[in-house]
Amino acid sequence: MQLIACPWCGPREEVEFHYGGQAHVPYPESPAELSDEEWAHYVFFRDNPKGRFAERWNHSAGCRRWFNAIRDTATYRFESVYRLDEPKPVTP
Amino acid sequence: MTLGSSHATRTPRTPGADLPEHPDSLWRDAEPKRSYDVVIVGGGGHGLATAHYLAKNHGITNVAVLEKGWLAGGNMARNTTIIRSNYLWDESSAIYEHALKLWEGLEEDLDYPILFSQRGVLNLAHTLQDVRDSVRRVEANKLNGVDAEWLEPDEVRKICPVVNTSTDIRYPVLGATYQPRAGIAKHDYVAWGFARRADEAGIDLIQDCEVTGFTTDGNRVTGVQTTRGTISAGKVALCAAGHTSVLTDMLGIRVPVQSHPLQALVSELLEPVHPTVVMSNAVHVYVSQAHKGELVMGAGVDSYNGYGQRGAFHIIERQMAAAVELFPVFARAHLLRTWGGIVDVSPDASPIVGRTPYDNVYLNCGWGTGGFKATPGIGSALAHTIAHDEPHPYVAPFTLDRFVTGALVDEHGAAAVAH
Amino acid sequence: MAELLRTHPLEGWRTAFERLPDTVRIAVEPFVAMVDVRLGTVGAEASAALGVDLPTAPNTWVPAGTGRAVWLGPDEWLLSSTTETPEELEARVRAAVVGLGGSATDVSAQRIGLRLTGARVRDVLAKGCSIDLHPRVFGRGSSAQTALGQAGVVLLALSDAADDVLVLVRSSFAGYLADWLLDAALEFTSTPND
Amino acid sequence: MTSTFRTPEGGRIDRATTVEFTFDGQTLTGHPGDTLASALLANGRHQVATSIKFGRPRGIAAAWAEDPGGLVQIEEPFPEPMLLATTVELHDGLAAHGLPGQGRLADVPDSARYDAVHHHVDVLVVGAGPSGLAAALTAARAGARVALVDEQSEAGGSLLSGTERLDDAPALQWVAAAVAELAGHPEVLHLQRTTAFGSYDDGFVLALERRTDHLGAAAPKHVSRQRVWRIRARSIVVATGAHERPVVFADNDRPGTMLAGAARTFLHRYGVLPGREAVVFTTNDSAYDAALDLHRAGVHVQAVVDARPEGSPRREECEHAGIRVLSGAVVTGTQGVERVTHALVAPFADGEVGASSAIACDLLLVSGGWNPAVHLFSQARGRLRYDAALGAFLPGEQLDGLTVAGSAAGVFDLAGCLADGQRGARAALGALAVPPAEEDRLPTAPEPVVPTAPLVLWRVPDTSGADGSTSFVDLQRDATVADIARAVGAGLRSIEHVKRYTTIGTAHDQGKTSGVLTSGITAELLGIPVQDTGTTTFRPPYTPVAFAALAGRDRGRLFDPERVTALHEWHVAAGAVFEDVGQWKRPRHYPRPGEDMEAAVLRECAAARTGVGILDGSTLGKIDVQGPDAAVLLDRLYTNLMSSLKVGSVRYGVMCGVDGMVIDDGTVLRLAEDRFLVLTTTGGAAKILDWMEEWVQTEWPDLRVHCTSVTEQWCTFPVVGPRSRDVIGAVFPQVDVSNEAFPFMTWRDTTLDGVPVRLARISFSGELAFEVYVNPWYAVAVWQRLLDAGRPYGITPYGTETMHVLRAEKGYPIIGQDTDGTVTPHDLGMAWAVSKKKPDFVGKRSFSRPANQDPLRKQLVGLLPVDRRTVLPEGSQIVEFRTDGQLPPPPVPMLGHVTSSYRSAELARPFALALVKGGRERIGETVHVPVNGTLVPVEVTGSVLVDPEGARRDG
Repeated sequence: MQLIACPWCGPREEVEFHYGGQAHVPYPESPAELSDEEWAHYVFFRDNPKGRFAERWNHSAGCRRWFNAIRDTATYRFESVYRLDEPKPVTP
Repeated sequence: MTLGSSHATRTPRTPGADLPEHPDSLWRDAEPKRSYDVVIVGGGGHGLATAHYLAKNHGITNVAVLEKGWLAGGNMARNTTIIRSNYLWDESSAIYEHALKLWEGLEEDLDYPILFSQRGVLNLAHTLQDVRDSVRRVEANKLNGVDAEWLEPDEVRKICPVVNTSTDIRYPVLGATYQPRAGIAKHDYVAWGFARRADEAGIDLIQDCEVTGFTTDGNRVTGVQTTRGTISAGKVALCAAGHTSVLTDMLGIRVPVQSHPLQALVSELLEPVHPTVVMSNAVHVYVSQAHKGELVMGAGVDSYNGYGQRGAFHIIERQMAAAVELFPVFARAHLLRTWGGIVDVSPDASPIVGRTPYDNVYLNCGWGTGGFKATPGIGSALAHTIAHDEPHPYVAPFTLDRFVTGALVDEHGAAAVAH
Repeated sequence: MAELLRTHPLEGWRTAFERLPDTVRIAVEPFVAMVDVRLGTVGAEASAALGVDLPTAPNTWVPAGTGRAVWLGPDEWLLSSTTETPEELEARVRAAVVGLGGSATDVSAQRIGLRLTGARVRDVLAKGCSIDLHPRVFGRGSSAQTALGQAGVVLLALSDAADDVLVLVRSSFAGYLADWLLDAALEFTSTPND
Repeated sequence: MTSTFRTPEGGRIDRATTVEFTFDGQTLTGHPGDTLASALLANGRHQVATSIKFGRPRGIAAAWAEDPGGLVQIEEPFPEPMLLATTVELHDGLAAHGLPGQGRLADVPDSARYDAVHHHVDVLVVGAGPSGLAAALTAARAGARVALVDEQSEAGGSLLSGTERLDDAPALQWVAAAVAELAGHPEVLHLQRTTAFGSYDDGFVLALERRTDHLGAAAPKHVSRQRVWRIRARSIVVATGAHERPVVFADNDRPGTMLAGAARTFLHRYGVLPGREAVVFTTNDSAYDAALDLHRAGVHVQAVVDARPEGSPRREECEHAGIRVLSGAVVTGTQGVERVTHALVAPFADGEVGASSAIACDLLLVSGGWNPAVHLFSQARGRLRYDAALGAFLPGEQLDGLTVAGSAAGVFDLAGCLADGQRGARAALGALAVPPAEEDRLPTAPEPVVPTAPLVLWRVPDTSGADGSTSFVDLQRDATVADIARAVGAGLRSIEHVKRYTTIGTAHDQGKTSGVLTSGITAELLGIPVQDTGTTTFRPPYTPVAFAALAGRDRGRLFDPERVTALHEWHVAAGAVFEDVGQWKRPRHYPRPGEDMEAAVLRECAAARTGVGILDGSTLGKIDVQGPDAAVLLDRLYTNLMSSLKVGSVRYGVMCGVDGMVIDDGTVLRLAEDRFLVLTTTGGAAKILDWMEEWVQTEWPDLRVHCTSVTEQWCTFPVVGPRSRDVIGAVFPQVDVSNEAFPFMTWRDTTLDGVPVRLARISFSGELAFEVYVNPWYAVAVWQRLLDAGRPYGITPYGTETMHVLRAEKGYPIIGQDTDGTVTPHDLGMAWAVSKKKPDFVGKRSFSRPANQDPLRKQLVGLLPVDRRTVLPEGSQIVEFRTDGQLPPPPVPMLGHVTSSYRSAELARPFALALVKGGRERIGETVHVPVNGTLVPVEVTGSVLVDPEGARRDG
């Protein structure tokens, strides 16, 4: 049971949040120009690292805002959360 | 008290108390050799079964199984041991039915008491759409030669009297699909049976041997770098389940799987009350009473990616609420132990098996919650694929390429039953 | 013209609420006009147009005319009024914010209000609310969107002693939440009616 | 039986009151304050049960949750399987019996209440022993919000089991004062009978409070029997003490064999003599206290058998008291049947065991040292380190927000535990930047005697000839040293493998006494250091927790919310039969007396097709989409064009996921240039709002648009049928309802008695229809007005079943019933709803994937059973027509399946919708549907079976 720090509402229980998978996977500029393989990678393929992962969360039971987080998938520990209009933190 | 009375008061052995003993000899703790014809990465159920069938069906025995921890210590030791083949799509039911047929002869094949108990599996329906999906699956199963029936609530009660089939609960049981040949087995016994067979065939089972990288030459992998040195390999099979991505990242292969925690739990030993296996997606619970009498239950998949082999407790709490709702007599059963595994889930909830961009590397992942029940099936099919260097018909539909063409085997989209 | 008869989803619960002890009182709030306001930037302009300074601190509410302004998100508020009709409130607020790139939607019937008062309110809420309701943390002016039991709610602290809380809940969940609250309060009732 | 083993005085029991209980059918007595175990011992009863596998007698071997012996089944006041007699508080009317290994569940539902409470603190202290109390006092005095939880019925921990003194007074006086002081701090929550059973991320600890079990039949019904405390602590002090560790030897499971510390507990806390003639076998100094205390209480202590050659400095004390001390000796076995009669004692030097001689005793106390209770620390993923001197695993690192104090951290003297508790609390406060109080005094404890080093001895070599097959490591699993030897012999090296091979540690006690022993013995057999073996993982819960306690109040009607519309009471009064649609309760049909569903639905359908019907469609999802870019957003999310929709008009639309599969559909009303009302399916309401928010927030933040749910802001009543215009016209006379003024797929605003009402010409039935939108405050009144106005035309309320028949006759799909996440708009025959003009919309790119070009994709078609009688079961599969009317042997290729199937009043025959491979190409063909073993021939038709040209709808 994590305590997740919503950038707006502050720390809330994990149950208040909805997971959104890998962050920073933008919708392609012009999908029509992509090959089937390139499109498939956008639709289905996401990173799945063991360790630090930049991912999307939504405070669904609270302010309903999406935000990003750097979390370690091995320890589950959140290293940082940041708003969508903030750049991905530079991590060592 | 006297000696005589003591014998008089001695109670008979509790039913189920005596599981068959494990044999006096299991496997050598092998040291890695310099080179093998086939290196299987991952000493879980799939890796061990593949090793066994490589030897048994194809006479390939210069094989190493590399396990980063202790043999069969991952999902194989953590799953809820449900075995069934009543999947919706032809491709799925084919491989799982192939597995089920092997399960039925596995005790003899392995000469190991794996306690495969064909007590049947009930998949409960709680909504009208559940009923439609259930009938659809039952009819598909029948046409595919998989034993399946649709049961009305009173028939459900006959098979599992402790299920709450009253109509005044929040989500009344409207019926269930039933696969009589489905059941459970003892996971450790299964894994160790495969391990012992593989070991007998001369295959090296190498523990505490973590893969740290691969040596490649063009589109071939020539060696596997491990914490116990580099091992050159003629062919490499990846059977690492939840850790697949860690390996494919080393190889630069992108695989559309996500690793999630999946929790399970067990109660104390109880007198028999639950003769079958019951699964419910709507009220989310799946439960069986294992051989010794403990209730074994699975909970839901945690939503986030996780390699921690643990999940959040609120999922267990919800699971308990569902269990008590569906089985009121479970109220004072006790949660004895909880644990978690790592399931590798693919976008269509079907496995990804077969060739990779590397000529001599074979992929086997994405089984999600279906891995255990598939064990002998995928073991034999993957062994065939490795031996003949072409996908066995049972795994042919499960290519990586289907995500590009869109020819998914969408057990997920079709709302088939998980686990 | 004669107004149409209004019915409240919790009419059937009135007697049960009346049986509650003073330590946990539950009162059904009368219908009020509520509007959901979305506005990117709130400045003097907005305040002037709306006649209220929308609170920019998360998890807070402020009095606004005859009603309240509740922070729902970085660009979202819930405005209520006890004197305007839903249509009047939406029209007024919409007129005020549209020019500023905002929007306003009548949500008067989306939620119903339950006012909980008494020394045991915090204990009752703690049975299904995971946020800290300690008076030092959740004093008057605090608000929270969170879950109570299995219902999404907006909680407004109306006192500094956590003994006066307004619970806003989606209308379709009202019956569930009422049952949930009565069940949670049972141990504080002298004459258990389970 | 009289309590012949009860001391004349002392203990924490209420001797003035006697309670009656039954065990194995025998009526016995005890006192409040007893546990079932202490009461049994007081009655001279050691054997509680027989073992699961060998049927060997088993007795009480410890005094609390670590007891491996005393498993019981509770029968009264309510059956509960498998509890430890040592943890069951005695009460009048308690009935129990010993368990051979399997518990029994009650066959009636449990009527007790259970609940959960969230609690937030600065400092959580687990354990109210000397360390925990000291920690709680320090934290409380500093003004912190504190929770102190302890699993026993009263505070004191180990002090309850001894005769220690603090500040020159009995230590329990200090305990009482500490408890009183804590009670004086308003911010302190002090819970006894509360077991912290799991520690999770970010200071989250779960604790189970047993609130009424000790009250027996007197337990109040309206108070929860057990409560799960969900505690969020900014900092945690774990002061959970230590479990005494036995030494393994032959026949060490015989009742009368008990941990030395447990004997002290029974003596001092419960006033019970566990025996009359004792032998004490130890490898450390702590057991000397037991020997001396029992001696003072009148027990004849035959000998203290100390495995250490040099013995202990406390030897003199014993000998002065006339107790024989045998240094460099071990117990090699026992004699007796239900109860120890002799201990076999032999000299022991350099691991060699000499010839043994029997010493008569009815009580054999054992101490092999102490295992700190590191469970919570380990659950919080703290690494353990092996301490060779103690022969125990200790916390091996400092965790953020969690400190281990006292004997849980390997500190075993009273003064040290008090100081360590205070240290732990100060560390916790420090992390929170809370200064400790000026006045934070610890009581003075007597100087500890410097102990001699304990000897780490896991097992006494088996000289009985039984080869370790009666040397029990896990009594609950009947697992022995011989089993571990077999496991190692079989080639196993990992402790996890050994555990699985032997099943050690998997029973009720989760290996509290056997875990470390197994590591030690395995290491010995493998000839490797114990730290290399390690322990198996400590998994929650620390002690077993009842399912119902974790279910809490989420049972029965609170299991899952029931969502209802403003008209629910009306539906109930009208005798509606309800259907679960997600969390909603929707009327499925309104049977009249004597009607079954089929009859009711045929009647409701006929009304809608020939007269007028009315539906409560309020569960439909509704989203208000506002802003200058509202149309742009909808164009990107719907497959068809929405920006071209005129204000005042309505358009049907389909939404797809990025994979090109249909996820929802519905109608869209354009309210203004910059405002739309989007209707979704009932199930899609929340999903589609989230879908819109996700795209707007994460991909298109530049769009000036806002989406707000108004699902419960509007009730929706479709008034359906040829006479609907008459009804609407009568209720809303100011509205020109003529087709010219109010055509199909337009909407109009009006009022009713000053209440705003929106009317829309939308038809999900294919009939002339008007949807009435109104604020739910007035829903009942408006619904009633419509019924009154419709009475002359026989207006008939209808439910979801009739709605489904009507829409199916028109070939309108239900997303989620006629689609399953693998269906595109083209598959549904809705190419017309897929814009060719728009350069892109969500899902468009996926349409051109190879699999989407497959002519054999499943397509939505109609099916007409040729026999005009059979209602095909929904879900039925479809196969090629078989001239012989027989199914070939499996596998039989399938063409698709029946998604919807009904009896049609309009068509006077059953019909169905189905997804069929290349279905549109097959229109006119006959295929087979297996139904209960026979092949039913069905004709493939188009999906629209009623009024294909739409004359009724548009008229």
